Amino acid sequence: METSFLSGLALWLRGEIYGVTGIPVLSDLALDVIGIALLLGIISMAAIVFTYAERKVCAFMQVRLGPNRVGGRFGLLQPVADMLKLMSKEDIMPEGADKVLWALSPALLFVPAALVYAFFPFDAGAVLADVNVGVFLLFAISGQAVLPFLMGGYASNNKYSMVGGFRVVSQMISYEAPLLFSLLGILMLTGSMRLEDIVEAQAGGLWFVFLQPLAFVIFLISAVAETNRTPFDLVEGESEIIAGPFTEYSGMRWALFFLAEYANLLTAAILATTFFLGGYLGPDFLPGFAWFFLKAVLMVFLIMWFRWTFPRTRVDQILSFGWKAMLPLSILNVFLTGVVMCALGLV
Amino acid sequence: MKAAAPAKRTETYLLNMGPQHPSTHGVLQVKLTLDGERILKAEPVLGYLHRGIEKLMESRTYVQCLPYTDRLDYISSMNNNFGFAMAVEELANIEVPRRAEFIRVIMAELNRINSHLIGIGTLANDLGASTGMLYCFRDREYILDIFNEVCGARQTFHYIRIGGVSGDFTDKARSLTEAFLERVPKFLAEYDQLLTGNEIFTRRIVGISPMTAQEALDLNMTGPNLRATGVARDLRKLDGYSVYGELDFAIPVGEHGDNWDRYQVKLKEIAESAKIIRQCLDKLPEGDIMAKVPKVLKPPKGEVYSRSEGTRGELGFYIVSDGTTKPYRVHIRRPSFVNMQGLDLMCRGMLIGDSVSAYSSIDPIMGEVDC
Amino acid sequence: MELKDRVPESLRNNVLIVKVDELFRWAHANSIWPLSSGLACCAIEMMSTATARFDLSRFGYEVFRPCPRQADLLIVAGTLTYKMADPIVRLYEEMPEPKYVIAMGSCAIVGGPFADSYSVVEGIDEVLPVDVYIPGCPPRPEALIDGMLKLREKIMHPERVAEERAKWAERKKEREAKQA
Amino acid sequence: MKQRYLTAEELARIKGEFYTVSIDEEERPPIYVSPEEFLPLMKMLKNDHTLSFTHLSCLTAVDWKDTIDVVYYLFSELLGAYVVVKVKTIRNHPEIPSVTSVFPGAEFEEREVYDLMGVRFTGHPDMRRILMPEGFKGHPLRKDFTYKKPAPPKATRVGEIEKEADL
Repeated sequence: METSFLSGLALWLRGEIYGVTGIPVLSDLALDVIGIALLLGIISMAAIVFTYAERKVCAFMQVRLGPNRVGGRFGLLQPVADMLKLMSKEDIMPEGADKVLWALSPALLFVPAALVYAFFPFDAGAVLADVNVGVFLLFAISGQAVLPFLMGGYASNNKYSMVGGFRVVSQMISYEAPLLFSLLGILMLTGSMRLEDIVEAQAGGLWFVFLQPLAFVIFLISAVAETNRTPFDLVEGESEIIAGPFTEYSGMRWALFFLAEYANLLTAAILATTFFLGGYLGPDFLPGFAWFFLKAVLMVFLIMWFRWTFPRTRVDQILSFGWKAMLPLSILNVFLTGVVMCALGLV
Repeated sequence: MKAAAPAKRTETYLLNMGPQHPSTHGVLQVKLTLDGERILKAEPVLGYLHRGIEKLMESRTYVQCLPYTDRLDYISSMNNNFGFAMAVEELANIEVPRRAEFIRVIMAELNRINSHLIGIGTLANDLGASTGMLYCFRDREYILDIFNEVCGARQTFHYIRIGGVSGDFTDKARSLTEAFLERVPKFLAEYDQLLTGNEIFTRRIVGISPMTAQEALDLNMTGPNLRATGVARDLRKLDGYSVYGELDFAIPVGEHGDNWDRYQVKLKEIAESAKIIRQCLDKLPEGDIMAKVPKVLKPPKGEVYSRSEGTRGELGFYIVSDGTTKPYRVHIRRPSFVNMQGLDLMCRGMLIGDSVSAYSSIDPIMGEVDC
Repeated sequence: MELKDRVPESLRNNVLIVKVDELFRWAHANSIWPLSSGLACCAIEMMSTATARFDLSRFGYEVFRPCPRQADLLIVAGTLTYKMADPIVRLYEEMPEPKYVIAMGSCAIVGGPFADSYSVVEGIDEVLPVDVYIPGCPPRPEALIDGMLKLREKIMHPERVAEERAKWAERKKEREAKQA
Repeated sequence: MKQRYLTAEELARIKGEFYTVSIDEEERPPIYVSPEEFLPLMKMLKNDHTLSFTHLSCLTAVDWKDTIDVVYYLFSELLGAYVVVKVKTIRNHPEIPSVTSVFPGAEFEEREVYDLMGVRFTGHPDMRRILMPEGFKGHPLRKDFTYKKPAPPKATRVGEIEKEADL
């Protein structure tokens, strides 16, 4: 494995800690803790940066200026103020709520959203949990995100929340299938489920977005649907069902939903980067992780662009589109990939 | 698209939308009876903004009544002023100077564009495209600039008075209007790009909440909601009141009476209104802007029903005079109020997501509905 | 409720606690999310305030939340009728503390031109505790922005409000002394 | 602008068919009809091929202190003219047949007249108040309506010092 800046840093740290403690297990453990802390840092930073970015991008699309008073000319402290405010708001629990489920929901939503970050190769060798069935595990974990929405929607004892909960289940389950099928072609091409192998397979500039353009489009649409963003933001369709499952949540609990939403957004962008855009690969003048984040941020911008341009689809449209268009197309993509691979004698 | 009745027996439930709901345009409350997401019945509950304007007018003089009309349908105040002023003029036999008539038509048509822009913007916003709304509001500001120039207000103008208009149509207002007219085709093209040409937007409104011409006529509906069903009834043409008889314009009609047609009719009416304004600017004569109206206005005994084409349909003022300075009874036929009867028909068999587009395509203004 | 009021007496004037309070006050003042609820005419001006020309988002106040649970500010934009009074009280009570109310427009302040009507509440301060009054019929968007900045000042510097109140009380006493 | 109303001949024809009809000679001649003959008259005005008053323009009521008149303005695109139909009702117990069977679109306006003026429409599918809250006493548009505003509900602010009451 070639070394990169991040993995080199990790190696050096491991050596230092080993030098101090002298126990190999402890140094591994310490490194894991540092890694987890870093990832959580990235997630919460992502939420802060993306709320700011979203407001600026939105303002840009809507011929406005966006925040520019709080914290200097560019309003850089705006998300900090929002965060602090949400932390100190009153915590209201509705009277008729199912208290345990209600309180668990935001936390449970955040866990899978954060857990999947363990599998991402931010740079060559810089993976927290380097497992050889990475893709499989990743989707197994992120699939759990459906339940907390339903829990929150059910437990709130509010009809809007309930409708939102129903919507989220039908929508996320429908789009899980095309999402996975769209990646099958890539797995066939690389022959590995390890994410780093997938990235390495794209070395030499032949990114999978060029080999699998159809899969990329399907993946992008499904990923937007999975993250519940416009045009598929039926879950919290503001003008229809107020805030969907989150209608009754206030203050920090709601902020956790918010955090999970932006963590999922970054996840979607990172997945697109890893699978289709060559991950951390790029010309040498920038380190690998810089390329990685650059591509991810570009993807995030693209998804935000969708949000501020498209209207919202309707619930029956989104489902029929998922099952009748996305799924057959993604299976066709798998089939075509197989045929081409056979013809080229790659199997 | 109406689905067949579900084979399994399911329980219906009641969803209460409003009076505070982001897409009910103010304080409309709608009780939706739902089967899953499908609407079985929609019952509008009105009155959350009932301010008793009709009663208040009975204790005001005719001149004092006029500002209340501003606050009826608060995004087409000019048209309301126009309607009330016409009613009182008919009652008191006041002849309005020609220049004032033209200025009135210019203002009423500008306000129609303004109101339709808000209608389109809120439709876009309710469908989730908030950028569309922001664009509509951006273009609306240029109309408000003109109003600001002629009367100094942005919303409740009180500009069209009994007997004429309160201030002259200045050269600056004229140049602003001309600049705005040049913008009209540009922003219409922009909406075509952003909304009309958008596949998702199209699919959300084509074929949704359809209504036949007969149904609309039975429900007494008027205005763009009626014209979308294919009935070319426009009081500006039919009655030819004020100077509309001398102007050349078309009545855009729809075909299926669905949300798409209502949206298209509004877009086309913007273009037609721009045409009317252009003609009025060309024909605008010199002269007085105010007729000789007695300081104390005492119309003769009698009653009058005078109607005009408001932005939402037939806006009628029924005034009974007992010969004193105050009207004995004023009744306002509010188009939004009558059009609200169509809501149940429009929502039936649709999904929750369609109900919001039905609200915004019917385009009620609660100040007018509740009066 | 500030931290200062929760800690023991001896810690009240501790520099750290005062600073933490100040920080949270700053956060509250700079991140006021209004509830997107309009009653009447003024609601249109409220919407205009958020749009391109006036751009409320410059101050970070453009996040109009549809749900009272996540909102900080109730802008009562329009005429309040008796029928609407119950829902508006409920909306207010659904909002989490700290929460603020702006009375926008003359209808919300005293009932405006409809004050003598049978169905209109004469001023929302009969119903809700109001923080800032914005006169006008309807107020221009600039006035709403100014009102929100006034609210910001009020949150950031509660002591100024107290000073102002003390001055008013003094003046009132003087007036009464003169009359007597 | 002046609208056309029905001419004397046209009115005379209507008068020939309904014996309770009386017509005032005014600029806008109103047809007064008794509640019994009201519905047949409206049906005839709407369905007669030479009249075809298909559009119910305005429906309201006027309180004349001794009686309450319910006023209908019908418009015919065929003739380009209005007809004014009025029904006098007893003030203490105003009740007339509902016109919703002829003009379904009159539903809300009849409810409004009931709400604000207190005229009951028999045969109306849903005779409830529409603008005023349920349980409201009285009918505001009547001339003798007096009303004392009740105290509105009050929300209190928790956790903050109450404002000094004297300011």
